Amino acid sequence: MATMTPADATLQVRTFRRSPLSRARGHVGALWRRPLTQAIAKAVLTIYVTSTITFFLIRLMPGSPVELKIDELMQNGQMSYADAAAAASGLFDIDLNAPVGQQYLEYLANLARADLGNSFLSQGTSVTSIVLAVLPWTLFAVGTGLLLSFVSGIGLGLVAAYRRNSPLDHVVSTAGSVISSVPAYLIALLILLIFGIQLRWLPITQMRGAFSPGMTPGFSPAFIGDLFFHAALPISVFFLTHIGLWILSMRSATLAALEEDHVTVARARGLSDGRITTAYVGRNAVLPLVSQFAIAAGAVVGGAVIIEQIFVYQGVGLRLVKAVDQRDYPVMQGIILMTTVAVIVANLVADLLYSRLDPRIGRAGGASGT
Amino acid sequence: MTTIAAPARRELALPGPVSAVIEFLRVLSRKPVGLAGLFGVVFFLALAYLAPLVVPLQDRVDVTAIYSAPSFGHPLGTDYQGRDVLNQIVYGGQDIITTAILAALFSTLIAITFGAIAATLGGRADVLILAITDVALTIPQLVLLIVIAAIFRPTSFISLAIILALLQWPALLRQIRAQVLSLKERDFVEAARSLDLGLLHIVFREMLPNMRSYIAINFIIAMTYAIYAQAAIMFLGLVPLSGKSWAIMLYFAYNQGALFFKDSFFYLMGPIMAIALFQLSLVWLASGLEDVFNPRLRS
Amino acid sequence: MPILSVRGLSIEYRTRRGPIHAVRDVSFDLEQGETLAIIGESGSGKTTLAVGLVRLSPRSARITGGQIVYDSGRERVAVLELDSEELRRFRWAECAMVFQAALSAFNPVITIWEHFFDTGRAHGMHDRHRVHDRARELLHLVHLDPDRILSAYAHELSGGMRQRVLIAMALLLDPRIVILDEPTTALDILTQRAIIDLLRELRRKLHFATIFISHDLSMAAELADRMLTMYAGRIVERAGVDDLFYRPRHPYSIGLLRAVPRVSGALGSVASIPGSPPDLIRLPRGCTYYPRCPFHVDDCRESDPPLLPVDTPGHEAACIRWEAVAARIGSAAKPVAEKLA
Amino acid sequence: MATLIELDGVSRRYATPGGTITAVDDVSLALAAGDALCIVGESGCGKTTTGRMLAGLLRPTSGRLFFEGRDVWRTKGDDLARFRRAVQIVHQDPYASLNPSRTIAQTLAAPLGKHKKLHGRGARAAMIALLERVGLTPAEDLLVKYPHQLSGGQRQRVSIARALTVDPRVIVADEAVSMVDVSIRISLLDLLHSLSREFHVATVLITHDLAVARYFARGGRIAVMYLGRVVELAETESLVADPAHPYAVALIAAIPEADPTITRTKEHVTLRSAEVPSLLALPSGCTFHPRCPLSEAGLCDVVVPALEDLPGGRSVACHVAVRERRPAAELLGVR
Repeated sequence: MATMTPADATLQVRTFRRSPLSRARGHVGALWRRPLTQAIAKAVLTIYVTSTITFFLIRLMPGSPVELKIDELMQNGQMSYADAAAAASGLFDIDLNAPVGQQYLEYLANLARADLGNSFLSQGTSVTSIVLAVLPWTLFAVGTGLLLSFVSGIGLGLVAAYRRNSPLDHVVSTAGSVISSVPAYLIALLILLIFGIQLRWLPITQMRGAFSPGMTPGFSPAFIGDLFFHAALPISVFFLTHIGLWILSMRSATLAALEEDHVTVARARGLSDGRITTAYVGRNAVLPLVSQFAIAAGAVVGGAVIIEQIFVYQGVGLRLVKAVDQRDYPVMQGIILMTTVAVIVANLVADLLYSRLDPRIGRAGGASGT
Repeated sequence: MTTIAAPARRELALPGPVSAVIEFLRVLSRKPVGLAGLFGVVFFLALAYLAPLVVPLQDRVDVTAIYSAPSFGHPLGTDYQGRDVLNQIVYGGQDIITTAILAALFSTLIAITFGAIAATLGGRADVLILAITDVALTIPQLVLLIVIAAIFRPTSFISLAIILALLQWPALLRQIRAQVLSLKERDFVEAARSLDLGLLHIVFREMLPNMRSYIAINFIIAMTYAIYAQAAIMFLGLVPLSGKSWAIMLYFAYNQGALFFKDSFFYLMGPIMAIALFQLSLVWLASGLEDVFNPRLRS
Repeated sequence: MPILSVRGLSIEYRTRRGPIHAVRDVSFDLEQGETLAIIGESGSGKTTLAVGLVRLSPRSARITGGQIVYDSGRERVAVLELDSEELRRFRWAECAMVFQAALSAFNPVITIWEHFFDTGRAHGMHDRHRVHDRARELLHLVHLDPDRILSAYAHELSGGMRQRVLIAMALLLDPRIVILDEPTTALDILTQRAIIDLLRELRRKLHFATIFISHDLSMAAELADRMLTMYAGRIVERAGVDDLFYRPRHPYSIGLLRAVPRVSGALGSVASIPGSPPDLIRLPRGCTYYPRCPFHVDDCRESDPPLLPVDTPGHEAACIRWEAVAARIGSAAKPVAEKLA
Repeated sequence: MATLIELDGVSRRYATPGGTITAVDDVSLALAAGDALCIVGESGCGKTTTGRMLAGLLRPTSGRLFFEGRDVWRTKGDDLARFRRAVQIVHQDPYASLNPSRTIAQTLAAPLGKHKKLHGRGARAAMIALLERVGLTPAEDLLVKYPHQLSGGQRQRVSIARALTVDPRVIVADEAVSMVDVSIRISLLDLLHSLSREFHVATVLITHDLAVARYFARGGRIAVMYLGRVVELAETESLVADPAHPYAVALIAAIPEADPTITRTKEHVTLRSAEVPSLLALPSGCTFHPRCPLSEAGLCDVVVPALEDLPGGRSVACHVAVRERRPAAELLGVR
């Protein structure tokens, strides 16, 4: 139809979908529409795509990594080209002369066994073990900072919304917007500059690393205290850079929640202000922030790279920069993949939590008619 | 346009765009944060694009004036080679801002094109575009950017802008798609279809004008992401460092060990404040715009 | 002795352009067990008035004058002077409210049972079993299945069910006054009928007094004992239900009555009210209905008339031309639209 | 009179997460030029879907739409475009039906320019004439305004003026007065009504309010819908005074009237069930049978009643009413 607008086309597509097949498709559809199934399918797809991207990224790079490695070995190790070539291809664990399709399949097969190959530099060390050795520290710092900022930001946002247009609200909201607009690494630099160098309040060199040399890892109070001492600076930065986001989001979510009719009805029912604030306003306002929390977690894992670099904190970020400096491609690949998985897990948890917290999700009633 | 001899009576006898700008400033002036943001953005744009035309470049090394504190001659102090920091700030804005604008432009174009396609076509195209977007949203973007930058080492600001744009379109695409979807269902769009006004009219006259403000705000937000990300990879030294940019200043200030000289405080503060204040201006301008375009506040 | 007595109540909204005079100098009494209907177009101030009675007005609203006295049977309470804790205890226990949008009246993330228990607990009923038994009893009374309802969330119920639940909850603490704000507007006709019949039945059994806010005249015709017509924030007519429908004396009441066609009987002369309501920020001098009024004379521009007693007992209209109106309408028990045909 | 537009046995089904919903089931309606028809029913009865199919905005899952004898969904190109313009819709929500970023002049100028090649002075004169036609004066002042500067009633009039820019033959008004103030509803209904009288535009008003339907469709017809089907179609006065289908009887008896004596003495029909069945699980046979006091086991719960003609120009879809040849009100004992 010549004059059919795209909207008509949509209608038509929907109409034609009503084939005899649709009943059978309906069951698959019902399963597919289950939130958990969908989330898991999405997670698998994401991991697959991420690994594919990284696989081809490295093969698309100008100048093959093997050639680079051969050059390097020839220069540094005084090897002959043949020796260097042999050593280099051994490092890659995959035959770079094989057709790309075959390499790709092997890569995926290894991936399915959680085998990400070996590091270029520390021979025999698997990428998985390298990433797993640093990931917990990042997750610890990021998680703690984010959680603290979430809890305090929500409190402050709630108070600011309740006292809207008061001096307190103006101070809190402005501070929130200032601090969340400044890039995290600049805040980290400012902390170092002001409190570490100029005022010398912080023993910044001692605070480096994930824990002090000579400490025995374990659940002793001393060790845990030491952990927090070393993670204090990254945690503060993650805290500072996110608290603004939570203040502003919670403030507007609370303002919206306060406008809801059911809050007025709750007041008419004579409920106490405390009960209304917690069960009718606060709770409903926090709900949408839960999924925002997961997205923030994803962004912060990425942002952690520079923060760790600045504070010399032994996490994924520091390791990534090291791998980049050394052109250790398998490690780079592994870190992208593992951080993606971390984000996916955070998303999954948030989705599940959200559908548990909000009865409207997952328990949806019948669809309405006309 | 086929509109008749433009609305006969208007309060101001000024051409449309001028009175629109005046109206815009009038509404924005009720929102101090937005106005401050606008001034900040205008100031930095002038600093980056106009000031270099007036101020001569001073990159003479002066070993006698390393890390000097702000003075009349050097209002923001000097660097590790005794060069004037203010002068570097003036010359270091253009590249970083141009890259940010280009990146925002590219990502907005991608988001509008594919977001609108997904929303108007629906069906498989929608499912596919949405799936790609979801995946792209999940990968930690800065990590991927670092790896891409390390592998490709973009040298021109255009290639850097393209890489940045390729990473930051997904969030905007989702929003554009949602907007178009809701606009598509609006009664006035249906009326336009009924009146047989044609697809071009519907898209450019009915839908887009209602998304202008939205796109403008998101363009500004996209710029802040682009500045954040490019300064990050430059700070890590992943981009071949040539030319002048606040981010490259930051890299040198940090990596010349300046951090451990107490005197270098002002040298580091220069680029830090330039980036931070520009970011803040952008965010405030965006939040001001949000209020301006909110019909509730337009009486 | 009226159970609720309102004197000279005025409520304003603050806006950038100036105060909106939403309710102006409103006085009325509500007798024990009676149903008082307040009718008017949107913007007439009827909802502001209803919400103001329990001091639930939004932040931008301010009560600028008047008093509200509630007679609990033991003591007389000045509602506007209650402190926040006294006010909290007054709400719902003495004066409950059934709102228009029953879906949004419930917190979507907690169950109906929690709504009942929260309400009970706020008024000293801490015994779960007692609240539970009472809730079940009330849900039976509104013809709902308690087992199904109490564990449900609001979005799982139909519009009619939600409205019944809200009515049941309004009765939890045996209030002496129930304010109904457009209780059936969003409902289908058959559901509406069931709610009307339910309200009538409950009122007979429980003897509470009702203030009924509606723009729907037929609902008022069904339920009201007495009626108030509001226009531009003021009460312009006060009459028994038959007097208002058959013998209105204010031209605005006539306008409203003519604007509603009927399904049964003759259509009569149906017509809209010309013009639009005045700007509540810049009120004109004189009678606010003057520009739309077919009966107006020059004197109407002089001052806004007070409520004047008219030819039928217990009936007042704020119109200096009420006699001319009476001459045109007469006193027969026939709808206005038919009389004007 | 010759049929102008006709729905012939149209149905519309939707796939939803819970299963397939039949919003409209085998509905046939025909209008001649100048006809006034009201489609009445409760929420979920399919009246809006029917109206949208009539306006060609929604393609029926099955059945056909004829305009001037042509099957609309088989026409292409210019013919389809001509049909689109010939049928215009007036929406329910006056705040959503006009583009907030376009002035009234811009809104009206686009169709005038595109379809009538009117520009500049000519377009301006045409716009002023249209606005005056729909009762908006002074029209010059309105042209430069944006929708948010108008009242709900004014916007609805502008919507009607916009529909008139393309000289429609059919106007479908979907709950067009339910969101405007009571005091001005009648004048809007009068305006719509006058279009069918003066310009022979066929007008269809979709409403849940029988009183509004009765007023608008005086001299025309009313179709009562229940759960996707037309259960009764009759001339307005005979339907209102003497409904034949048990559902129509119950509906009319239930309506509160703005007359205390009548409304308090009206006899109501007690239905067998207050629950409206879910569209996902429609009852077998006559969809009204689980609630209908006249329902006969073995007949009403098995056989779907067809819309059959009764004397007096009415059609009813009810086994019992058609067999007894008496209005259901008598059978139900409400009089």
